[in-house]
Amino acid sequence: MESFNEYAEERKVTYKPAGGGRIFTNPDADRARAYFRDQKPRKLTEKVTTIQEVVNGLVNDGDYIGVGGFGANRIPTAVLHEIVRQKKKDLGVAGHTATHDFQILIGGNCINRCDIAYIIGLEARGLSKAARKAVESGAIELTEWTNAALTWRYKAAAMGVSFLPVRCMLGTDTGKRSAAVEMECPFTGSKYLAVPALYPDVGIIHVHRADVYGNCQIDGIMVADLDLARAARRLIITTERFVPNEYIRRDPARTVIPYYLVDAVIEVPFGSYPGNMAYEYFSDEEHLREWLTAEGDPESYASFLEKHIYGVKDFNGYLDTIGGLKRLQELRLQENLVEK
Amino acid sequence: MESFNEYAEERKVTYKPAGGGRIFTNPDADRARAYFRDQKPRKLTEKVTTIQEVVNGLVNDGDYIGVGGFGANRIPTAVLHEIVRQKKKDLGVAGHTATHDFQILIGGNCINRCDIAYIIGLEARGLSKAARKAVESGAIELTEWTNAALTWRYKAAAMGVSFLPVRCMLGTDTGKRSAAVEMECPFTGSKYLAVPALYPDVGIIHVHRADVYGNCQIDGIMVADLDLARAARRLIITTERFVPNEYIRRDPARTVIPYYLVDAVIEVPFGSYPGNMAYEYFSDEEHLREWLTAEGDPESYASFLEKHIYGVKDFNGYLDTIGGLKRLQELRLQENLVEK
Amino acid sequence: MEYNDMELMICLASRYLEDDSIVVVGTGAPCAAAMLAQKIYSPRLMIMFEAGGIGPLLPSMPISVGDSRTFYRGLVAGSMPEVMETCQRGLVDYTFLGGAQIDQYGNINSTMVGSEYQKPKVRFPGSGGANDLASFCWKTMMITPQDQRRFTENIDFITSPGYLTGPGAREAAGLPPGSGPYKVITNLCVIGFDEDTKKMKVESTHPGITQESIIDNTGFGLLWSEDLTVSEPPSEEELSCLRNEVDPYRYIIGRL
Amino acid sequence: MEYNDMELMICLASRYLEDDSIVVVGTGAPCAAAMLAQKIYSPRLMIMFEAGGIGPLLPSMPISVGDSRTFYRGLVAGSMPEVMETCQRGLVDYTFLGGAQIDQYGNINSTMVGSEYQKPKVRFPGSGGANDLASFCWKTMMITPQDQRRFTENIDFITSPGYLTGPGAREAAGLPPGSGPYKVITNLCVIGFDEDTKKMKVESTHPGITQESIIDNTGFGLLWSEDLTVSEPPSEEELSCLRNEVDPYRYIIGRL
Repeated sequence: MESFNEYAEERKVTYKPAGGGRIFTNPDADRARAYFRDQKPRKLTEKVTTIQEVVNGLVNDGDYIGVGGFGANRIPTAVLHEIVRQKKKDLGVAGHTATHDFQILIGGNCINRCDIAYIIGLEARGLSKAARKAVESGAIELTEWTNAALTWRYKAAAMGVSFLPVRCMLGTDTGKRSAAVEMECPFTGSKYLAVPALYPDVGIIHVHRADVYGNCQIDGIMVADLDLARAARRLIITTERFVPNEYIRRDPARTVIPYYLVDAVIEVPFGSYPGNMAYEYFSDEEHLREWLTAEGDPESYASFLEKHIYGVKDFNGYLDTIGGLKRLQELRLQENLVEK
Repeated sequence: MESFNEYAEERKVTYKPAGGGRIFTNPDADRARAYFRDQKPRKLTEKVTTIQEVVNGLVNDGDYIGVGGFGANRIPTAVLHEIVRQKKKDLGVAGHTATHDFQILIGGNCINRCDIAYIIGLEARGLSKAARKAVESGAIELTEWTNAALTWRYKAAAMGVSFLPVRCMLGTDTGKRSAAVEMECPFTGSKYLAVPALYPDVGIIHVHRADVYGNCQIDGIMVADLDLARAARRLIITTERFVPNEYIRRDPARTVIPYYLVDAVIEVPFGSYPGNMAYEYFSDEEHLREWLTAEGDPESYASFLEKHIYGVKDFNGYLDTIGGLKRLQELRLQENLVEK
Repeated sequence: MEYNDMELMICLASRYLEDDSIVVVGTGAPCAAAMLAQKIYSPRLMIMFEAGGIGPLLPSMPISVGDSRTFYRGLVAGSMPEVMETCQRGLVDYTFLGGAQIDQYGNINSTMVGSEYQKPKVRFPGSGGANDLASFCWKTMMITPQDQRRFTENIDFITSPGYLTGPGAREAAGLPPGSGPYKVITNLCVIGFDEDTKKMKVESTHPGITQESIIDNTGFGLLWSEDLTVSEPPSEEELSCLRNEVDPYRYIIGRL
Repeated sequence: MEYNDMELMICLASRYLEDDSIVVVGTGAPCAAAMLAQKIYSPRLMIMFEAGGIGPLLPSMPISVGDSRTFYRGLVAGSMPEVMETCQRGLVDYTFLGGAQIDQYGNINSTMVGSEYQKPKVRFPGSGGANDLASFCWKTMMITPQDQRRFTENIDFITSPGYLTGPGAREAAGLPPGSGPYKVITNLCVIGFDEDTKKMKVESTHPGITQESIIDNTGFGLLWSEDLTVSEPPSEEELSCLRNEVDPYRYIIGRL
């Protein structure tokens, strides 16, 4: 009978850095374990707070943050705006298709380092001049990755291991500007890149429904959020609406983020605005276009940010500046008239 | 600022077999890719067939099979009985908490090799004498693993890589009887065991609902089936009931196994009997007890198997031998009177 | 109040499960201990099952760690990788194991008895998730009857890691630092582990049990706590809850 | 019937997507090509988006590969790891990429122009999922305008792998054997890759386009197929479907 332990003898191999990029977060699984043991709130108690408090208490200057959703889809806008309003500095960011979320943080000059997969662009909407300028200036230290690599870096952390083997980035400059390490499979000898676990200091995720303990449901695609939620040292959840714990228990297969991963939960209706929230409201393409346009000129950019972020007290204040419930209902209709 | 590429220099390391077990399936990801490219049915066409045909056509003597569910919960009993009835020989089996499923295949003398995590036992119900005898006789070649290790071996295959690093089995005889390889993390230097990807020749999974193309929904826990479905070279689905494709499209977040993984789909109501099917029917503890008792004596064992498997034409015939719909309705009631 | 060995062990075990912690259990006595703890001491103890059930409102004793009761009105109906990864990530405080043999370092055998692996004298089911849980969870507990056969110097097969060969051995093997055996609860005594030697150390003897009988029923030398006490017997509250609410059909605790 | 460059490229691209195959696309022209293929040539072409949408009945052009249209009445609303792992596992036949520069081996730059990485002359968004898809999917296609600046001998940054330095280079780098660039569809011609050298080889020139003008718009030497033909222009059926059903608001195809 065939056997597949071809390489079952002890043998020497070489680990070789594929790239010269920096790893911004400690990939050590034991260090993360100790943190999770000591700091993760395993109490089934209410974790309801406010956006102001949570940003003040859980997001520190210099922290490395991971943002849920996909650029301008299911993003935790309220927390991002508050980070800008509270003038948080020197943040690191996981840039896996970071689009409008990245653009907001750039607006506040909050970022000094970034693991990149996709930044600057807003997909079909064009490019952010402000983000491009910030990145081209060299003010932001970059390590290059890919969407899959960043996803799997979260997954390594979520699995509780300090690395995973992957087959992307091989042979390219993307790999050379990453911090991956060339290695080979212990069984087949095939070449792999090892990517280091990514444990963000803070994960921020917007969901459709959560109970007051932080048990969360998400409708539609999950993007990379299941792994991000498990990888993050501290996890902030904003939710379209609170539901009773009884609602969660009615269909436990729908709980994608359990309470014991969650440090704080805040109800923020329309919380992904101006991003799309599946089954709830479409993205506000007009407002996003305005934002891109405003970036063309320093003065208009400053007054745009003043009007929508600095000059308002909170996220509800922001929603007022864009037309309030009337506009939001249009976006809800648009999401539901999708076949038109 | 702190950096974490401590080991970023090229360095020699040693891969050392942790155990002397055999790997029964080829972990090569490229070989699997070629198979999936050439053989996986990416056509969105009907894949409806019969249990007899599917076992005849897709299960060959010598194949390595992976069984979904968890021993006596959501197991594909109809396919397992048919394998016995068709006297398939020399099968390999992934024994991740294989209980009644293993017991059935032992009844037919179908197995000659097994990756073990948990076999022989039926959890709180006791031990299978027949299974124990078969294993103690040395007739079945064994490689030792754990539930997590087998789950992650499926996951490696599902991810498309030939190995994953894990932290179980270290320091134990379980590891020494496995086929894992000692290695270290390229970033932290921490010790890991590498486990090889497990691509079964055939995966067999029972689900709650599927359409005729093979898009599947499962209620309740998934056990290891999401990864098994993705790892299997050929995948057989049995389903409690067919639903229209339109039903699947109504809530795409519930599709846990997409059609392009599936080779054949057969409707088998009460298909997990005598196992538990969450929200549908409880396990038949009486029948399982009878089975265990029958194993105590060669004659009663033979006549038990004759009565329930060899002597009936198909799974519906089996259900008739245990009391038919009347008994099944009792089990449905029991599943729903759970608080009693 | 009278009680049997199983009731005694379950009641004692239940007292070690702190509130607001997470425990992964199997079926049988460990599950009974966790349910009892929830009802008396630790109402927010979170119970997980390795097949995927998380935080159920257990209506009755599961017969399988994968049956539908393990996620009945649960917080999550997850998967085996989900639970195992949660353990590997360091979020799970306690687990409970069983086994056929245990040594002084808390290493457990649930695989086989005999000297030849391919031809065992007796073959047991194997690790299942036991090795994983003993590797990943912070504190491993065990409920087991105590006798010379089970408590033996050289177990035939280390299925699940205790402290392996002693201090530093888990870490040297690559197992997560700070994890390991915590308590062994037997029909004779409660055993902890000595911080320096990582060997079993008796913490309390059960009412009516002499040190001699414990020594007689152990195949290796035991350490004895300087603060050796007599185990607090099951309270009336514990016993009545165990008998009436946790295991009314006496599946686990058997007849008196 | 008149048509513009974008319409031409989309129509040509749509013809290469075989029925009963799987394609991962982004927004824009590739998505339009896939939708057009579904409506005319390959009704069971399965479209996936890297953020998790699988097999939608696309009601209109998505504006993001993660917006709710990408899983509208879909077969699966999955996740990014689900899609990426399906690609890495070898189940995805086609992908479509864009980029700022491409070389003769089909290596693509979507990261930066300039010689100093930390101080780029122009910074682009980066790989996103492009490197992953070019690494994992069996056949990589590209839709791009053709000029000297884009089609260049030495691209400034290899974001996504084509055939790297030539025959055997992908395999030597560890990339999956048998995968790689398939077609490049430009406003001037359709380009394939020579089997022996893995260099670009023009397969058909578009109506009215001379070989000379193609050479003038390419920064490296091109191979020419022995069976060089003239590209079949968009049919009336293609154009009317593209204009009326796929992109009625002309977001992608623009004004004539």
